[in-house]
Amino acid sequence: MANLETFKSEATAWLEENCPASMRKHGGGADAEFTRKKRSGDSLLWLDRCAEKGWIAPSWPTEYGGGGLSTEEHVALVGIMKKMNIPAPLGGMSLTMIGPTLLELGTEEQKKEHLPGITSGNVHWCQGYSEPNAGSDLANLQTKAEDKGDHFIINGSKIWTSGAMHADWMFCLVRTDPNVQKQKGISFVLFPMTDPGVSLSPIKLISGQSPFCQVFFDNVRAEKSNLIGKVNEGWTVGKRLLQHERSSIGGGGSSRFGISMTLNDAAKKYRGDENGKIDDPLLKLELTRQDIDTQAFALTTKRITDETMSGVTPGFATSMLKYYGSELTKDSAEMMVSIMGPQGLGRDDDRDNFSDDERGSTRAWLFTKALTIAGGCSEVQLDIISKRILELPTG
Amino acid sequence: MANLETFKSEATAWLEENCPASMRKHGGGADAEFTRKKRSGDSLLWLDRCAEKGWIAPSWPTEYGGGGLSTEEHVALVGIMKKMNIPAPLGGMSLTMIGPTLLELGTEEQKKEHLPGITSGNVHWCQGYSEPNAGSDLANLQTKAEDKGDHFIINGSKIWTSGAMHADWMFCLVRTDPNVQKQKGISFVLFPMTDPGVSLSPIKLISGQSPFCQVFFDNVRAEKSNLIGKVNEGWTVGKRLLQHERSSIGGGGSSRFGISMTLNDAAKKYRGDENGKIDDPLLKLELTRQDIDTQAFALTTKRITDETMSGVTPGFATSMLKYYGSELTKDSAEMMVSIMGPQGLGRDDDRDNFSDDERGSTRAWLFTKALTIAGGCSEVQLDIISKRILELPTG
Amino acid sequence: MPLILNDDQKLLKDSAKDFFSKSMPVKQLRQIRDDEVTECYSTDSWKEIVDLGWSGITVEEEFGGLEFGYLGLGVILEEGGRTLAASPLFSTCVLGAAALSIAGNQEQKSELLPLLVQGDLILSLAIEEGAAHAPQRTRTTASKSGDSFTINGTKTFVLDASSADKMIVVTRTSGEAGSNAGLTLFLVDSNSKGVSITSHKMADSRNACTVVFDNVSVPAANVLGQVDNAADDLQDILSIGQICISADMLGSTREAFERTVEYIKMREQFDTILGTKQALQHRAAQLYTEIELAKSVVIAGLQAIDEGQRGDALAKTASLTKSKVGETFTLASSEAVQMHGGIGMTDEEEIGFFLKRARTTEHTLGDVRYHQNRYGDLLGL
Amino acid sequence: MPLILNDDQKLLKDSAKDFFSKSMPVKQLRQIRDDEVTECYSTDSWKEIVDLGWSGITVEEEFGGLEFGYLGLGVILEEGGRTLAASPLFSTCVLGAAALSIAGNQEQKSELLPLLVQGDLILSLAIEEGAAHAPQRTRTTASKSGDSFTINGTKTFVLDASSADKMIVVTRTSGEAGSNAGLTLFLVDSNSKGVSITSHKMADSRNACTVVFDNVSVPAANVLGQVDNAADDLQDILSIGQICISADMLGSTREAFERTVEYIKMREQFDTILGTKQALQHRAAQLYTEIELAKSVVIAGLQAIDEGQRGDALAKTASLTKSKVGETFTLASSEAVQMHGGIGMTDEEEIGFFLKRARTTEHTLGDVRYHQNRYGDLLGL
Repeated sequence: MANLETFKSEATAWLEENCPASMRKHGGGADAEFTRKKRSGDSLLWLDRCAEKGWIAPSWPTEYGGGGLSTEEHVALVGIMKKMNIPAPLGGMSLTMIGPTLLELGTEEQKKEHLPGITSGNVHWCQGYSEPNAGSDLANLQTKAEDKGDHFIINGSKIWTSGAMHADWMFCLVRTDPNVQKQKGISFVLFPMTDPGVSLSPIKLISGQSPFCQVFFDNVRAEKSNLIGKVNEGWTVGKRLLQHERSSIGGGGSSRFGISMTLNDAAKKYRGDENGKIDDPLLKLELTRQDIDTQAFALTTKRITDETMSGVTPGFATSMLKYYGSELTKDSAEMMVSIMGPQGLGRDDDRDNFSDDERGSTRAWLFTKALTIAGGCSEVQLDIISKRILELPTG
Repeated sequence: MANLETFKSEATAWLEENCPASMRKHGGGADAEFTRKKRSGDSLLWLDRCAEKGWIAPSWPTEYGGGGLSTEEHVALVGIMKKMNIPAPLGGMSLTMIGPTLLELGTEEQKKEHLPGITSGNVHWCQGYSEPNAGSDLANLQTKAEDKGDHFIINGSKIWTSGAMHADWMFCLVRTDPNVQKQKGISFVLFPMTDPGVSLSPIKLISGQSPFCQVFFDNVRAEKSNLIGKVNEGWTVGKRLLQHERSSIGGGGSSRFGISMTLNDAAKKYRGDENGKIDDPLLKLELTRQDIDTQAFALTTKRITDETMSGVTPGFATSMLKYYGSELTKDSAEMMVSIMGPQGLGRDDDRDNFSDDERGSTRAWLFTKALTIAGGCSEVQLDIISKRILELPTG
Repeated sequence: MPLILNDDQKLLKDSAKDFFSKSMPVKQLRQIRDDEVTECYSTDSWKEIVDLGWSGITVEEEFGGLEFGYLGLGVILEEGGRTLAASPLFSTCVLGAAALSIAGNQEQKSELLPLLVQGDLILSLAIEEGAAHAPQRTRTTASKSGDSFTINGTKTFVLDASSADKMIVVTRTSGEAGSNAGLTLFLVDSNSKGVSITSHKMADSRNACTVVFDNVSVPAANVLGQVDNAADDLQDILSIGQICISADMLGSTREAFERTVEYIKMREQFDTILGTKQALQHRAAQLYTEIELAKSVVIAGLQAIDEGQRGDALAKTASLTKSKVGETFTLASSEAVQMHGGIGMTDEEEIGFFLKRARTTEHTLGDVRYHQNRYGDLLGL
Repeated sequence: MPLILNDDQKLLKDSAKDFFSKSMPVKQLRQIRDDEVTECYSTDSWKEIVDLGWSGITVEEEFGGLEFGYLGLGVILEEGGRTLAASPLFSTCVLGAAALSIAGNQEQKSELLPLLVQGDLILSLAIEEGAAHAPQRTRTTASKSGDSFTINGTKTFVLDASSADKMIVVTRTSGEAGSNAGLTLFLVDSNSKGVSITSHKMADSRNACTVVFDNVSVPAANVLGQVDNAADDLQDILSIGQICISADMLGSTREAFERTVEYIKMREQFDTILGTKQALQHRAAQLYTEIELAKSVVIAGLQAIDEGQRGDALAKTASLTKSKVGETFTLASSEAVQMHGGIGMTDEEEIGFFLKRARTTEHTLGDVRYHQNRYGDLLGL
């Protein structure tokens, strides 16, 4: 363990020196999903320094621009950063979804082509999974890819594409064989969003924001060299990737909405007496229970990570984490606006009367309703738990 | 309304004079399910006086020994008795289930034969519905009745027969045609429990009590004159009777277990400070919510009764009342033992260390677990609500 | 009293259902929001409501009202809740009219109630000062100087203040924040010197304002009720308000639920109609049961007002009603969005309006926490 | 520390599973109940446990123990919980051993811990005085007279007191009921003059006693820890007890859940296997998730003890653990009975034993209410 201790003290020193002070506060990670070209100032500086150090993706191999850290070192680094209140330099599905999938299932050429774009903070990816009217029934997809020898020509549409307006590339499930059972005949392809056949239509949400698009494909070209896995076997790749997605959606937190307060802080501010003491017994109880559930869930995430590191396959445990984590985050966001009372219920564009924290909380409240719907809704996760883990029979 | 006021003052005067003081306390209705021959003292006196007045079944026609009261008068009488803390002279399924069913569907001869036994407090009925392994799937019954001209010969077994050891007669669902869809081919018959072919085996419950029996039939004789409805159409009669059962199981209360305290009283006694003030905020909240739900449910029962009296058919609302009422009673019993702490968890036979209230609460806690299982379990009621009321489709 | 509507009330309910669904559907609210209408309601629709006589439904005949009672007002509010109809009905004809009827003297009533009934007086109750509903913690002061009072303080979440002619302002004339003694109600002209009103856009597309009183001078004749002793009157006004807003919430709850049931009856996923899924069926059935309970507490609450229940008894009824309905509306609107899935997350689908409305009404005159805590106190626990 | 068992702990878990399922299955508990065994446990089985060395699993080697830590003890308790194994392990080797280790002086430890490890000393903690767990409200007094103390008072729900050689008695030597200051722990021989022990039959077929102390004279040498200042030691002893009983409860919870899942996999109704019903599936999946959380807080709690966490930090961990596990066991055992249907209501089926055990362990060292209230206080809310 001596080496790990050395690593920890070196990491602490490096972070102390390189992470700009303005990033080291709650909400400092607000830009986490933006690539280099959308950033400026300290946020850009922090991204660049991490890219150089390899710490955008600390555990990926150095040959692709990662940090080459062991799992223990990576866990230690995350712990140190959390303690120092330092945000991850980059977040989003490039790192959490397509990256790990390429590392696991991509060819050497594919890794070399795509991973450095991620680890340098230059390339942003979006996901082409859901389709209009398919809902949680992902496999029921209609976007068609026609085999043209060295490439495919794609026509159709995807919906709920997060960050499509900022994305450089898309990873996409397409139908390459319409004449077989729906889970078969699907392929997993990558193509650039700059293709002239790609067009976008933003979807306005109940939160007033439009973070998602419907994406239309009109003869879009995807090279065969960018096919992950075999033709017609993309469903397996897609499902593997979803397991990464589940653990990441399950987590989440308030910082991405730019909220600088914890629930307990907010309760003291909005509902406390002069000393911040909360004299509403019911509110105190709700905060207590939320804290207990949050701690228990954090311990569970840790336990399952530890089990995985000790060689146990997590399997469908990700469904449990996704289910509980997304419900918990949703409840937490609901509780935040409920604590703020009317101040938590302003309209998004009313900057005069509602503070950034308040508007952020309102947005988070409405946006987090999607967490239990997207990425396989809670009901689907419960179906998976009951069938795959508990092995309850199908009717 | 002048007549109703007269009725009220006369009823009050009669009750004041005729109901023995020992009956007018919480728990005074403990004998309510016993017929004359099991009673003595004030409990017998009260039964006899009511029988004479016709107030064992106040709203039944006087020709069968009832009180002949109008619905308004009956409602008023129940209200007065509640206010005066006077228990009903008789309870149980003779009055709430087979009586109303005979009044509605029996022939004149059948009414004349069976109703006076109930209104005089002499005859106790039990129900032969459930069978071993059938659970909530009532229609899946195997007890066979063979047509012998003027009578049937019955062979088979019933389970969960409440009060079979005290019963004089049974109303029973039997299979008269095994070769049709299971809901068809069922008949509804009555026969005396004194038949030599009837034998009983008590079922010991988790509460330590044995209020139910398994009942075995070995060539038991049921007269055809005691067939209610037509042969092979007993399922309709049986279902009608169940609607009466549902509203009665949904209700229930603590008094039948001989508990002399309300939840709030118990909380003050077991958990309060010197002044009975409860300084446990969580307990206070639980009591508040239970009280709110109880009030809201009582208002709902009243509203649906009022709607029925104004001509609206209650229909499947009884499923809602049964579902919610049984869950509420179960929760209330659970809360009672939880308030009493270890004193609420004595073994039933330990009379030295646990008071009657405590032992009654432990029994009620364990026994009320059956309320959401028997008479169509909660899951079946929710199925009925979703299919019959909400008209959600079947898969 | 039986917990049912009489024939006149049933007729009124049918008229209200017809009016709101035709003249004030949910899409009217969307239009008002998108058009950035200042009042956040349609003045034309408000005029129609006045013409139907509904502005005076609880007001005594001697002041030009219909004297039809709160059960009558309740069915109008419930049907309005179904279409999320935005109007000053709640601020003016529930809170304003109740304040005048309960606390006003004969002169104030004869002068103002007829104007209110005719739609010529919009009233607004200025009570809240922070995130939590807590009248006894009022800090806005009114200090006497000669024949007038000077008001200083800030009120928040003042519904419809942007279009109000007068405000009923809860102030403290004596005592400490936290005490019920020392509260006084004032009628204050909105255009008085020193009053500044900032209009907010709320998530539910309604209007609420922050109102600052900076040395606002009000004649003593504008005191509503007794100086220092408004607490009892105020409690009754608020109880009536809590029960009436519950009627409004009940309508929205029922509509959100019915739309959801209809949606899952037709939506297909994995080649199956969603509504055939037993897990959803049971959740729908449980929600149905909760709504049945909510219906009962609302009709019982309205009846209690009509039967003259007042004071702590009415406060307990009001807390029963608003806590039960509040929980149910929150649950029903959350389940509605979840069961609508992705489509429910879009602004294009109307179900999101119900979710937002659930949360603002939740904070109107006390949230579930406030009412459960108070109910427990009133139970003597 | 990773939240997993090491290889030695895994081996121990396998041995424990094997031992309890073979030697102490649920039917042993039924037999003990039906035979009206006074101690409410099998002395033969207890001897086997001692022979396996488990009585000394947390005790330091210098006192004859295995010094294997609380994570080791936890897996034994969990596996014992699966079969509802009744033994003095909790009262003696958790509470008793922790009290001696934390509060005992060198002499007391050297004398008593070896006896405890060898199975020759049964201990029992006499702490409760009413329905609610509330150590600071202790009213049992100990007054000093010369070289000894005189104890007066009544203790309730004293686990295994009927077979205890000595009791550890929580008394008040000064201060008012409600204050943490003034508490003192005593070691009292069960056969002392003035001690009367009444054995109770509890619903879970275990033993608990009411112990009356009537002018019981105890030498000053029997004070465990410091006079008047036992509060901190007591808090640590109780935290350890709360986490350990949670491990026991977790085992019972998992067993009840697994039996239920197996039952609905085979039970048929309406010509359908119950386990195919989606509403039951979702409830089972939610319960599974809660149990996963319960597993995490138990292992983290045991680890915290082993890592030397003490004081308020350990109390907060203990409240997290016991409240989460308590809620889960209550839910799991209630769902188990409901899903077993009528058969679950019969004494013949074993599932009812889990329901009863859930409620007595719920009241052992603080119910969910106590722990949620305390956790909130420790959060500084």
